[in-house]
Amino acid sequence: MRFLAIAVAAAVLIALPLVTTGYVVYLANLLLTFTVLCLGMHIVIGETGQFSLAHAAFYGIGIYAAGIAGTTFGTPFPVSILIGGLAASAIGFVIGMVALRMRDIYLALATFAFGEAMQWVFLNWNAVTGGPNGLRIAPARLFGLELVTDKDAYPFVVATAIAMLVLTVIVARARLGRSFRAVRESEIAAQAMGVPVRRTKVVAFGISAFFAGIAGGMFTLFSTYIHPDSLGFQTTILVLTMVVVGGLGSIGGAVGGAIAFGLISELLRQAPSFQEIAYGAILIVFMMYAPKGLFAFLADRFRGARHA
Amino acid sequence: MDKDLILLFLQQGIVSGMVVGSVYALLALSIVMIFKTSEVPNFAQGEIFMAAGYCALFLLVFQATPVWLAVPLTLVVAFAGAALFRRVVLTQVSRASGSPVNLVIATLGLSYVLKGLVRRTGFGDTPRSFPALVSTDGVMIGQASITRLDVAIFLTALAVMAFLFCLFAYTKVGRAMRAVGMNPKAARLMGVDLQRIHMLVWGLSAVVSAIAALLISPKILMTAEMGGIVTMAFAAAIVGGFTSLPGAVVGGFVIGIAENLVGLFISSRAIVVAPFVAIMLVLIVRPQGLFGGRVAIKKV
Amino acid sequence: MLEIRGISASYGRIQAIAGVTLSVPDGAVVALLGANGAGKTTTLNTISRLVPVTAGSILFEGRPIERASSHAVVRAGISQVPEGREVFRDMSVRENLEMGAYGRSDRAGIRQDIDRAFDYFPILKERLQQKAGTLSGGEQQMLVIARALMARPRLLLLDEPSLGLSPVLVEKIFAIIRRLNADGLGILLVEQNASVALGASSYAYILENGEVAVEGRSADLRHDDSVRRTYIG
Amino acid sequence: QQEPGLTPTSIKIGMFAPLSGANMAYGFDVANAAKMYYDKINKEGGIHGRKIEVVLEDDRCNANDLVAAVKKLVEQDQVFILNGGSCSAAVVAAKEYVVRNKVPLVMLNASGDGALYPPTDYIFGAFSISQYAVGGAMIDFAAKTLGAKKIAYVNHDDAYGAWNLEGAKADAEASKVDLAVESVNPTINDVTAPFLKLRAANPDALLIVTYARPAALMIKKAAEMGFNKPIILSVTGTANLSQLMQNVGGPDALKNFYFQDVLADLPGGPKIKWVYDMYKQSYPDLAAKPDHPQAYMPYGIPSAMSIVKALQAAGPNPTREKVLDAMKTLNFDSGVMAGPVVFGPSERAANKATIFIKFDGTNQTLQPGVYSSRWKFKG
Amino acid sequence: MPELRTPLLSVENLTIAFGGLVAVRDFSIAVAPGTIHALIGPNGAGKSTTFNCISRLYRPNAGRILFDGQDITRLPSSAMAGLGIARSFQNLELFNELTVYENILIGAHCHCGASLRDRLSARPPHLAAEIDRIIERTGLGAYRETKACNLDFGHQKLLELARALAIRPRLLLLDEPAAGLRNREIAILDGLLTDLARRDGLTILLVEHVMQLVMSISDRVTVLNFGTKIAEGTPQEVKSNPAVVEAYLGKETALHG
Ligand SMILES: Nc1ncnc2c1ncn2[C@@H]1O[C@H](COP(=O)(O)OP(=O)(O)OP(=O)(O)O)[C@@H](O)[C@H]1O
Ligand SMILES: Nc1ncnc2c1ncn2[C@@H]1O[C@H](COP(=O)(O)OP(=O)(O)OP(=O)(O)O)[C@@H](O)[C@H]1O
Ligand SMILES: [Mg+2]
Ligand SMILES: [Mg+2]
Repeated sequence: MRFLAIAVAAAVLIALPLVTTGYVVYLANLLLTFTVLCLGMHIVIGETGQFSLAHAAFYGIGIYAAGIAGTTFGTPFPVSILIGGLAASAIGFVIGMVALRMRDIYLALATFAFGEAMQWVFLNWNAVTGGPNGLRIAPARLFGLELVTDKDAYPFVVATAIAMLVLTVIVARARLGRSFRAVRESEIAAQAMGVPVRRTKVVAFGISAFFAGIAGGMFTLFSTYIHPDSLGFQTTILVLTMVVVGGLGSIGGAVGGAIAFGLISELLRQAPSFQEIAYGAILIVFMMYAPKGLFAFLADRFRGARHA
Repeated sequence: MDKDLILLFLQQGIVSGMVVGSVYALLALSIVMIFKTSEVPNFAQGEIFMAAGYCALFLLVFQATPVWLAVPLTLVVAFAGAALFRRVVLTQVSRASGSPVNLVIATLGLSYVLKGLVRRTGFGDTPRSFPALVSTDGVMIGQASITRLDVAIFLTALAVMAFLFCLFAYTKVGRAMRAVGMNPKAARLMGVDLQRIHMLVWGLSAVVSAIAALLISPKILMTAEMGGIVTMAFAAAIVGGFTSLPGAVVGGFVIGIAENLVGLFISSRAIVVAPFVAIMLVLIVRPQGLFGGRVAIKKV
Repeated sequence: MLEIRGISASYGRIQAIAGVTLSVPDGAVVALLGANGAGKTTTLNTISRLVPVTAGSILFEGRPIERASSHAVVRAGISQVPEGREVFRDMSVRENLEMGAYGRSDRAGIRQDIDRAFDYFPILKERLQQKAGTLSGGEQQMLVIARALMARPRLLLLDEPSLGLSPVLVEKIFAIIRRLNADGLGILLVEQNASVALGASSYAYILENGEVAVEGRSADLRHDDSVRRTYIG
Repeated sequence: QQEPGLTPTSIKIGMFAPLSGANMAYGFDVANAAKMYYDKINKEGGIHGRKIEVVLEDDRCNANDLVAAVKKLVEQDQVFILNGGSCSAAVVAAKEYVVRNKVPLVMLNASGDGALYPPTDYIFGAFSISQYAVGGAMIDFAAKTLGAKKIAYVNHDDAYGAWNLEGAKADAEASKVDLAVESVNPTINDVTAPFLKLRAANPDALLIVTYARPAALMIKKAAEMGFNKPIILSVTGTANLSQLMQNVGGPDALKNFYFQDVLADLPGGPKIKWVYDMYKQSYPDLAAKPDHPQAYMPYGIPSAMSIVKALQAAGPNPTREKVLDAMKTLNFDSGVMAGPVVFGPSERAANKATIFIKFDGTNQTLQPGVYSSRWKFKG
Repeated sequence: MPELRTPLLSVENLTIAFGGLVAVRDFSIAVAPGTIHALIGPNGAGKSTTFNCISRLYRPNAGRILFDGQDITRLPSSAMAGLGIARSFQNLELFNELTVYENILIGAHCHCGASLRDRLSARPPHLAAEIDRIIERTGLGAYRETKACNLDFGHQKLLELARALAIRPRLLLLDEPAAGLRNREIAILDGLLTDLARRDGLTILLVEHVMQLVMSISDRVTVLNFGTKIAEGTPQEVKSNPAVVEAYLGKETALHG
């Protein structure tokens, strides 16, 4: 069953650029980028039970860092992506250390405030980010190779996304992942089991920022322009929605949510006049009738069908 | 900058800040109410506020309904709509999962639906206001000039806060509202009708938001996007500790004043970021907010 | 006063109780015993309507309540002392007690009953303004019992009331139970300590894997060796 | 090699605009206007026998969605030419892509200066007006006609604001006037601070270059605080004048008030009546709704006209290159806008002309003259 | 003679107050290695509070806590497991959404091995045998893959104990482990705790109200009332101490329990 799913996914990923247009590949690139954002969100919310509403900010830091590295200093793109991830996680660690003195709702709101403040910084730090004029991003380079089209970028986007997925699985299965979940379930008990709660939370926060930064780096592989408008709270909420709709707390949910929701959102562009209503209604209906997420819902149906 | 100017700026900045802060405060009160009883930050509060405003606009301006009828009608609609949403949608959501995040996402869904509906009416494109319910003649406070409407907004925020405070602290229903938030299972065992309490809370909170909308459409103008102001209300609630009603009001003032003082003494560009910097400062100094009780270590 | 006929309840796919039938006669103390996980708590929760029943019926004083809402059940006169010390953590002891009287509006009576609670558990009076969440385990247990009595129920469902109480207090709790029963209160008692429970009750049911395995007069069960060996241990 | 989107009987135009969400007001009816103009051309027989086929996409005014829409139109729908973009920051995101793929992009009503300067061979825009010209013309008018020496200027803190301020600064320098600038966020709720600061500079005129909502808040605040110098509102904030009057609390606030416009006539004036009539005829259902047509609707016409003109000029066997060449030499009066559409070898912004109108709450009085900016792009 | 050996845990002059309420006052206790030491007392006497001080959840106002000669009064709570101090919670603090197995695995957090493979593995092989043994000893075998929140109360209490054992503690602090258990399970617990102390050499500090357990397994009993020590000695000594009977045991329990 799982093997089948992986095989199908692999076949789709390989076939995609061969049978479709650059438009579809662009969507795929974007969705894979959001998948990595969702994985980062999953680590902090799904695994550790902490809220981070600054995801778009870390994503932005990743984009600007990777974009500037590649465009101004001509670093090869694997390095740029890594710079994006490291820059975001460095700031994530610092913010985490300050913010994690707070609990639940306060933490959520403090990160929210940080996200908003960061967007303002993107908009006003003209010298670095280009401010309201946005930042042009040169095509990604690696030695002689230059990624110009979406199809050029696609293999690398896919590879990065898969690497991050594998990394998520490893982290979740490992001792670190267990300590994340312990913190999520009971901080007091986790402490008594020898889990340093605060440090664990900071690490989760930093890793999640790292993922967001890497996603930012991925974005620079196939995009030529970034504007602070795309880095606001809306984006964080979109990622959160994807994670919840896919199924909070499971890696499959995070991936599936990103893809399903990205597609829904793209399809809704075809029905502009009812778009917002439809979007809202989908969220509501999902929460009412498939609260464990799309994938749990489908799996249940599937199982039910087999039993019947 | 000379001294007189600084003095004038300070006075006007603080007084105007308190007025806009009152608006934030009213919305923050709506948010805090719901949060106290269900641990759900209601992401649709801004849109409930917006939709209530459009409801009043429609009645007052386009149907020419007299004020004495339009105002209560709006409040009733707001109450009923919110209570119904709580009853029909959120009941099912919490029955299905119980995770607060799911409830939050459902409120997010509501916010999109309301925005979409208002836009469908076609009234949402132009910023609008309806005639002020209170006269807008000027009043001087020191060197600061504001309007009677501003004073009314300020007093309303205080009155609503006092009302809610008494409700929560001193009445049986209010106690039940808190109990439901703390331990729903035990509350049911006490004979509390969870549904009714939740509907009541949502209804009341929508009414508070509707009052805010009625008062301030001349102040900030109505657009389909006006719900975005809820960000400031969240900021106010956070600064105030998120579960404290007086905190919400003081938080509103702090944010309003911070916006103005930052705008006056630092830069107009920084106005938007002022509330968030204020949040971060407050939370760094006092992680539980100004009025939040001490973050007690859980007793085991 | 309480008649349960063949009720079943499940959590998702797990069936917790299946076809439990039991009754509490007017003003009687009935014990419900059984191993850990036998379904005792679930049975009480179906009566309080916290867990939906999938089959069977529950009659309280002749009226069916298996479809009623939990608050209606409380109004009808059934209070539960839940396991796990479900206090309102951030409310003071006084407020917790007042919540117990939620369905009542006779101020004088409530005040009287609060005094009675202090009579039973003097320590609560000393802790009046303390937040319930910071009480000691036993203090919380006392509070939960006192709170349930604030509703002036006619039937009291007790889920392991002696849990975590000092031996003196256990004695006292059972003395209180006897006193309340003498005043006409019906009691359905879930209790791990079988000999104590059988001593305090007139009739008893023993649950096993969600079904009633044995029932009988408490005095008989107490002296039945096979029952002792198999179920009470 | 076959040009995409072209058959003997049809020519495919890819349009994109915000058709949903918060920014719908900036593009929905603008796209409708362009569409109805294409319909008119089709009814008249099309272009060299080809009927125009429109594919319309929602770009949500958001960079990611806009790029998706553009890529879909170009790669999936294989359109011949792109006609879209109502939001400046978002449309700039498509710049590299269309240039690299050599697809002509004719914007709808986005000023889009960020994609027009430095000029490329493929992108044309500012059919409503270039933001540089908006800011410059405001200063020009205030200095020349009102004789202002010290000018208070409020703009947005976004790309729009940055561009119009640059134009304003160029003209301020040329006219030797002092500028006191406050940049505010479009979502501002309380304009007390920027207003007090501007008033403290003791200006001869207050120029407001913002959207309608902040503009109304500013005018209202000025009235409340007894400010009696002239107030001039840029075209960005003039969407609905009667509503503006109500929003500022009545005509008292408009005692000394002017607004900028880029249409050829007063709103509702005879010169542009045909556009509104055509709209009513084409979209009777929409026209019956409140607030429709949306204020910027007419801006869609000149952009469609330009495409039609360029296609006609490119002859019966058009290629993208031929059309682009024709675009570069366009010079015609649309009859809709205050100034003609003029492109040139290094000029990609269609309109730079504005008019000013005095408004007291009921009467509109056209001020003589057409104003523009002295700002020049320095490569 | 346990008293002669240096204590594994000694609490010296511990005092902690909440607002005006002094929950524990000038309390000292020494727990000899390898013994089961019970701490009993009326409800609200300060037993759990003492535990919370030892496991560093509360910061005492005065006094010292020594573990194996080392002063741990200022160490962070999460360092306790590493030292070998494990505890259970009277009101349950389980990892509710995780399975029984995972709960226990997190108990073994400090023993996840140094090799990368052990650290990355979802079910570290080097722990498998140990965890199996713990599950078997605590009678949770049928519930390995059950989520903790879906267990009944009694089994949740056992899981608390199992998880604490996975820490491989030298000192086990048990807060009411028998609450909610039936006689039969109490008998099993009795055997298990004795076994742990006698065979595995664990030191156990036990807070419990089930006298039948306390009296049967404890080497020593300390009685706390209103935050101060009122008696200490062997179970027999304590049981016949009139002050203890008065404050805590009650006449009936003293006679039969
Ligand atoms: N929320 C739940 N979800 C799933 N299963 C549950 C849930 N609560 C209880 N169960 C299961 O239902 C069965 C009956 O549980 P119940 O709590 O009624 O037992 P009990 O007799 O009260 O036991 P104890 O004496 O230990 O409290 C048990 O097997 C338990 O695992
Ligand atoms: N965080 C706190 N704030 C205020 N009072 C507290 C706090 N923690 C404990 N107390 C008080 O300190 C006293 C001792 O509590 P503790 O929990 O230690 O009792 P205990 O001996 O464990 O009793 P039990 O056997 O009932 O669990 C109690 O009266 C309790 O109300
Ligand atoms: Mg039970
Ligand atoms: Mg205790």
